[in-house]
Amino acid sequence: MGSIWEYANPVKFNHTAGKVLPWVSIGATATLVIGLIWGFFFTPDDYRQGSTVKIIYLHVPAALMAINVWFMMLVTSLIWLIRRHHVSALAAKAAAPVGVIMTVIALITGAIWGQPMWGTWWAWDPRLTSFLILFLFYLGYIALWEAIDNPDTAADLTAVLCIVGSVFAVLSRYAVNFWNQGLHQGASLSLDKEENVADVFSTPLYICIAGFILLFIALVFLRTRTEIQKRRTKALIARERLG
Amino acid sequence: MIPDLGKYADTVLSAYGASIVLLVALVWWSLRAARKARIELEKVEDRRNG
Amino acid sequence: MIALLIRDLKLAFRAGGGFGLGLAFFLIVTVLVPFGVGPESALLARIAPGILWLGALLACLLSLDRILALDWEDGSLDLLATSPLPLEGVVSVKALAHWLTTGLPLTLAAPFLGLLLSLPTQGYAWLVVSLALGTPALSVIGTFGAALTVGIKRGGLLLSLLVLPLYVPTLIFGAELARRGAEGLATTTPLLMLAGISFGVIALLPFASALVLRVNLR
Amino acid sequence: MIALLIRDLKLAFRAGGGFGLGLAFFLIVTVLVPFGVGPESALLARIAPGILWLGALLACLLSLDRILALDWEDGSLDLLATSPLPLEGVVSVKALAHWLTTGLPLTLAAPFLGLLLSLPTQGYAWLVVSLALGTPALSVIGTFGAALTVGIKRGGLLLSLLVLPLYVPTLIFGAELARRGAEGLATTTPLLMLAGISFGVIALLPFASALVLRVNLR
Amino acid sequence: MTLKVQDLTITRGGIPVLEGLNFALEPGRALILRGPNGVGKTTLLRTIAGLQPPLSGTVDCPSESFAYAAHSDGLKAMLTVSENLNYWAQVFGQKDINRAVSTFNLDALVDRMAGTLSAGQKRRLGLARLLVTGRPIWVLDEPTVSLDTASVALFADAVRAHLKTGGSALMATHIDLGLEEADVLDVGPFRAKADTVAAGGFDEGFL
Amino acid sequence: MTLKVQDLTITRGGIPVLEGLNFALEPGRALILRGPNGVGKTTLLRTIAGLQPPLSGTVDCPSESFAYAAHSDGLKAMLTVSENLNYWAQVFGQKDINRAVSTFNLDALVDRMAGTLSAGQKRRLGLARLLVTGRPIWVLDEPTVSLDTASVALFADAVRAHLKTGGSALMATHIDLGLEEADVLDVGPFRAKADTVAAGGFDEGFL
Ligand code: HEM
Ligand SMILES: Nc1ncnc2c1ncn2[C@@H]1O[C@H](COP(=O)(O)OP(=O)(O)OP(=O)(O)O)[C@@H](O)[C@H]1O
Ligand SMILES: Nc1ncnc2c1ncn2[C@@H]1O[C@H](COP(=O)(O)OP(=O)(O)OP(=O)(O)O)[C@@H](O)[C@H]1O
Ligand SMILES: [Mg+2]
Ligand SMILES: [Mg+2]
Repeated sequence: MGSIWEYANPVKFNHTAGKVLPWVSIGATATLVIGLIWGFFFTPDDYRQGSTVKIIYLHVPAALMAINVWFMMLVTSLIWLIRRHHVSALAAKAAAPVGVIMTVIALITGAIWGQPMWGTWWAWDPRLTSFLILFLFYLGYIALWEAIDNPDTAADLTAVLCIVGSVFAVLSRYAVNFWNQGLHQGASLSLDKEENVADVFSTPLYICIAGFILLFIALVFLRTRTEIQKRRTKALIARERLG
Repeated sequence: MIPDLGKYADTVLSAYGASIVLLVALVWWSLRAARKARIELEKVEDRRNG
Repeated sequence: MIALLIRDLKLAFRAGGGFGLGLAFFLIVTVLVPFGVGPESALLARIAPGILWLGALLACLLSLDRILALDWEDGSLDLLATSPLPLEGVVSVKALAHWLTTGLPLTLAAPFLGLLLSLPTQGYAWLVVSLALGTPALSVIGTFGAALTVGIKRGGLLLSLLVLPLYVPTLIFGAELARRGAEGLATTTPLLMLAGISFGVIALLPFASALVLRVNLR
Repeated sequence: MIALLIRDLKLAFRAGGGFGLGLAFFLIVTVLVPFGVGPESALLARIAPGILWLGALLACLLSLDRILALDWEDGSLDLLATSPLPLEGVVSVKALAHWLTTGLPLTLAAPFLGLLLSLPTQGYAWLVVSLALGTPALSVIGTFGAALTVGIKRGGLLLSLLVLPLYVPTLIFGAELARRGAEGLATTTPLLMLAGISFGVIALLPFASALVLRVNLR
Repeated sequence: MTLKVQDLTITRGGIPVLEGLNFALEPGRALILRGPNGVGKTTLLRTIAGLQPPLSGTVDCPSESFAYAAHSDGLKAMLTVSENLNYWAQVFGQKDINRAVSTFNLDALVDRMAGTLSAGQKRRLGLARLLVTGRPIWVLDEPTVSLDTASVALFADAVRAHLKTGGSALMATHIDLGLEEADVLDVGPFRAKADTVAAGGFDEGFL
Repeated sequence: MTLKVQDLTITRGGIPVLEGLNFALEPGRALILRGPNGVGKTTLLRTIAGLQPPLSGTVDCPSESFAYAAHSDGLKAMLTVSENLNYWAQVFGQKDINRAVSTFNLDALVDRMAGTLSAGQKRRLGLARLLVTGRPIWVLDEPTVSLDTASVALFADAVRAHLKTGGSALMATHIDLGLEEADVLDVGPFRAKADTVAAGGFDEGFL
């Protein structure tokens, strides 16, 4: 097998990605379909929230992914800055749009859920607010990638932005907490204190989370490979020009 | 078939609808970009090899 | 280094007055707010600290692309990078010049604008303190953003997009400090946080800015 | 003429997305307001129409210097002035391109941002109407300002200073229209005034802009 | 279309720089302006192209007959070479950019962003723009800056071809273009003297 | 201070443009780079000046020994000629600007804003900046663009004086500078070939 860094070689990565991708995709589709169907059709309503509790199967996995995708980008950015493995930088680039969509899903499902639960689409609750800020970070990150032609320059700049941004994201989270006490649920995976009720909801929820994670892995493999191919195409065209 | 969602049917359905549309769009967009990149690359490789 | 500072200040004064204009923008934003939200003074007093902070932030933001873009376009930045000055020093001086021409005048002018928005009497001191502590952080963070976008043709709006989320903590603590001051509440926590952010940012961010600038000059 | 429009739009999309970024700025200003003035939704709802109008105005303002300055710097404007296109047409097309890349997306995005500021339900339609009527005036007036300041190195802030007073009537009637709409009051007067300003400005100001531009090219 | 310049006095920054200029440029001819740095060649060309008014005298030709090209080429870094040319072609009501592309040997570069060209390549693109204007009189300010010898020859050929079709060209330059058929006018002797200024105009109080 | 360039391969926009460059520049010597437009002279000079990293090979000289001057002169339109020079002198730890002013015949212009100079006057000011850097190796990209013959001679004299004091100069240019003592290096033959690129690096997947 050798060291993990071998996969930082684009050729090797493409090869492996090609082999792994179908399986991950099938796994992602299967778990997502099972989890969502289970959650949507075969769970009872919550006694307080009624049927809206079903939204949790989308909302929580998306919210978790939104944060973790950024975290993954932070790690790959550091790897790029320290070891200068192109695949690592491209993986960060590939992950960002997925992260944005996850953030948007969390925001939209949250907003839709908030309407019946809190009587408003949007409140300046700390958790909601920090998600909005995360969304802005994603937008800025993607815009910076788009704005620069030279791929290595873009990789360097976005990597630094990602790191500085992470520090500020943590700061904002603290600031926002200080600024407003919220309406949002605390971070525990149980809706009610009684164990038995929670179980009913939590098994499909775990399946959905697994599905989102698998989907993310599949998408990142696919998109990273796309980015690698785009760069190769660009390099080859440039080479043709040299004659 | 659809379970009884009570008075929150709109809420739940629109949340599922919006999320699934976004997820499908993301996947579709990624696949399309992948296909485009592959075709481009093959074109260039062919030109180079033959 | 001092030559650089003096030149930047001179240019700010001559080239259409970077200094007067930051101030003017601040003034105008504050003046436009009553046109937008209506003239009741109770309402205005409540939103005054927040709006003043927001106005200061926007005035800073608007002038960020002057920090480096002009020097980039005419090649000065290339020449500075090959000069004996360390790039970390260059970006720090640039941030300082930006603060002297924007943050400082804004801080001094804020009390007068507070008057226009019926800010309560006990609020003035805190407003000035919060701006004096917070605007240096705005300049330093802005310089980082300017260094990130320096190669990009007319990156002005991209710059805003990148910098604004970075401004959030400063804005929250700054406005909170000013607001609590105006309402006579305890101010220790936001004061400490604001000071912490400013010092942290001033100590660390210039290294990131210099790094990024070096990449951009390649 | 159409070639000019197409080129401008192309450039706006390519050069770091003039289009997405105007929008982003609007979004960010609106998002920052609660950080400044605090999160209570009753307060936010009251100031929402005014703040949204102010945000749209600032987003326009920030992008004004793209209208002519880039073309000036690289000499395109000299070449356009010697081309068969009438300068009046050129400035009108520039204003149109600016509106399409800034005003229009802002108008379409405003309802979503209204949500963030807890705008009352009946306010949305009026908000959109007021922006749809008012933003063209902002673009045309802005083009005039850009033509006035085109020769000045980094005239960005001077431009803001000149243009903002000219924006005041539009802002007053626009925000008034949106506010009355949100509060369910009569809207005829501000509606008529806003429409009058827009049409007047679109019909007359391009001549002034062309005149000023010609002077600046000398 | 003959360009006639009569008794022209031109100003820069409010100060007269050249005075008493008289010359004519017939179709099919080229005229090269020479003169030391700062004498006022750029100012003269801008005046003739109609970008600034003369202090006195006349330029006897409508400004619609000029194609002006100066130090800045009006190229957009974010548009490709062909998009740049197409745009100017459309502005000047022309269709075909192929001749311009091939004349200045830009074929290999048509799909490159103008921003990624080297100095000389940018210049070639800027000159190619002249061919899509369809205007008879070229007014050129130091057209061959940054060009290598081969490209200077391309340019000379382009000018010759333009003259053949009845066009004419007015150029300011410091280096030799290899255009034997061109006349040369040294503007040095027309440098404005201090007393021109007071020549009894409305503004004599200022000047 | 001898500048030694060994086996240098340089890239622009991620693409190799010149490869296998080897040359040395002794104190007291000048070297003129020639080559067609777009071959990579500007890129080479930027690499040597330390503004961008080479793909491979070494530039054997600390970047503190270079004074770099390119197309854009780093002049501020709103500062006067003497303010511009003074500023750069201070940045480079020098005091005296008089020699620079008189060498490039700028005496009459010292109090003019740099923005109101003509193209050639600006260029002279840009070149005068070299004299206030106090750096031994001049790295110049097309230094004589827009200069008239007299100014080109001034420039040649300045270079000669610089060489006499043990400095050296590396210049890219398309025109004749009248510097007989300079060596000439044609970079055309060093144009990168397609297979340099694939030289088995880590990133072979891209290239
Ligand atoms: C736009 C609005 C919203 C956003 C951005 C949002 C964001 C989040 C985030 C980030 C999490 C993950 C928490 C974690 O595990 O660390 C989460 C979890 C959750 N959210 Fe929301 N939320 C929103 C609205 C709502 C609403 C309206 C409700 C229902 C009343 C809701 C109910 C929940 C629940 C039950 C969890 C699971 C909590 C747990 O971890 O046990 N959210 N939300
Ligand atoms: N804004 C200004 N105010 C005052 N004088 C100016 C201004 N701009 C230029 N000048 C002066 O006008 C004169 C003519 O300038 P012009 O650019 O026409 O010269 P040129 O012949 O083109 O020179 P070059 O060969 O260097 O390009 C110069 O002496 C210049 O210094
Ligand atoms: N950003 C970029 N991306 C890709 N290629 C580029 C980029 N910038 C420049 N090039 C190409 O790199 C090559 C080298 O350019 P360079 O500016 O070094 O040439 P040069 O020898 O200085 O030419 P000139 O004599 O015209 O100034 C050119 O062919 C140019 O087209
Ligand atoms: Mg000139
Ligand atoms: Mg070059």
